[in-house]
Amino acid sequence: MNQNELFKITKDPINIEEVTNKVIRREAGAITTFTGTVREFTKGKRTLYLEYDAYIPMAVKKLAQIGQEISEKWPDAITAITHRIGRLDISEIAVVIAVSTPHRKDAYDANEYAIERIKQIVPIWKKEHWEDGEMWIGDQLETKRYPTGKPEEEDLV
Amino acid sequence: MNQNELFKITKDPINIEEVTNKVIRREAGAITTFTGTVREFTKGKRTLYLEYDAYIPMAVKKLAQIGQEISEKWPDAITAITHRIGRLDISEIAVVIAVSTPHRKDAYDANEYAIERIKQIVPIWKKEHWEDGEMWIGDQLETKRYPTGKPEEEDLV
Amino acid sequence: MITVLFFAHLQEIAGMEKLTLDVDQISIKSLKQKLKEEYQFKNLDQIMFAINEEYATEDEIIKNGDIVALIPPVSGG
Amino acid sequence: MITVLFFAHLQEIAGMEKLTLDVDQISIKSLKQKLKEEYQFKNLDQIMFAINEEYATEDEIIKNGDIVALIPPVSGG
Repeated sequence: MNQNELFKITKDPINIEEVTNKVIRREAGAITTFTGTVREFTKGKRTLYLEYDAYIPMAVKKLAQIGQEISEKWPDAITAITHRIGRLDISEIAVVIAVSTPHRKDAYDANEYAIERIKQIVPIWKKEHWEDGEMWIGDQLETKRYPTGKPEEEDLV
Repeated sequence: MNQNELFKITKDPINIEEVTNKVIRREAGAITTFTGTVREFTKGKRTLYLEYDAYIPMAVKKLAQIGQEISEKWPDAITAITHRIGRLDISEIAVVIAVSTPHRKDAYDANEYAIERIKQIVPIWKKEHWEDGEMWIGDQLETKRYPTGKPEEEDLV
Repeated sequence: MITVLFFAHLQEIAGMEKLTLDVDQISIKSLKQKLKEEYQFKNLDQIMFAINEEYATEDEIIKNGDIVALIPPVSGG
Repeated sequence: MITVLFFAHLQEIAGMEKLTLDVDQISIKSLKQKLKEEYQFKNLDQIMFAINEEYATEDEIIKNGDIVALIPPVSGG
């Protein structure tokens, strides 16, 4: 298994099985896989499609850093993460995180840790496209929005 | 989607993607998939292969009941579970549980609930085959073992 | 007539997958006693019972045509 | 010479993916000031900076040949 391939940014559709298979091994009895898809409605607002942008080399490094952090917190865990960029339609897969561990509890905890960290440190951005506009979503809590597609006056001052 | 196919006992290898795809939908942004594989070593003892037996119609009913319990606890969750029976070699997949929810926290919690419940109420049994013997594993904590392949005198009294 | 199903190690002890009993109705408790006295089961303390694919308690009555299953502690997953 | 990369809405504001600055060395803080004064960026308060693909603090010095990136709050996953 090529270590480099455990952490990947891709423009192509993501195969859940392929990412999961990277972490299956004789010593591991439990694998959790998180699949993030494009949801149609967020707080009642209908999304038409999303666009993801990334600072690719740094994003790959940060994904690998998350894998490293997981290995330190859960020594027997192996992590693989693939994140897609470009245009994604409703229900398409944006991210797949697979974590294998000898015992199941760790696999759930480590996987949840991975998605939280992705939303904190990995330089990937999404732009929501709605029927009535588009905006780059500004942070993990989705509280920072730019309804006109660019920062408002208050954000620029 | 055929409701019956959400909960399945099969003699054939399980495809992770196929089970996961059953729960992907426009309203769901998060899917967690748990994959249980045959681990080579348990408490230092080497497993050669496993054999799973099930009371198939009741097992399917109990899997569906777990799906129902999840729908009650997490109203927007959809669950699919496939469990394999028969002979399984090391690293082969015994069970795949997929849960989709609008938000990710629920997907982790509901999935973990499902595996815990499987180990409590679903009539499926595994027999471990080691180099020096075999035994039906007696309960979820794996504390109840029959080293000679059948219950000991003390279990029969 | 009732049908009794065996799984896992109980199937190995019984040497069969199922047993047909020519009784019209019997409680789980009495069936348990019968299995211990007339068959090879010395201890059924940890064994749950199901009637027609649902877990049943000791005092439930199995009726003619029912399918009963002996459910040892499960170990799926 | 240093290279400055823009992503997401900053790329749209800048109207370009990158900028080359003919400076030998400059702190993140000074670069920020320069971007505000000489380019279209009015507010960079929420923006993190990375030097050669690692997050950097305000007082770190960008050197000749370094690649700097402006990192708005991320929203992957």
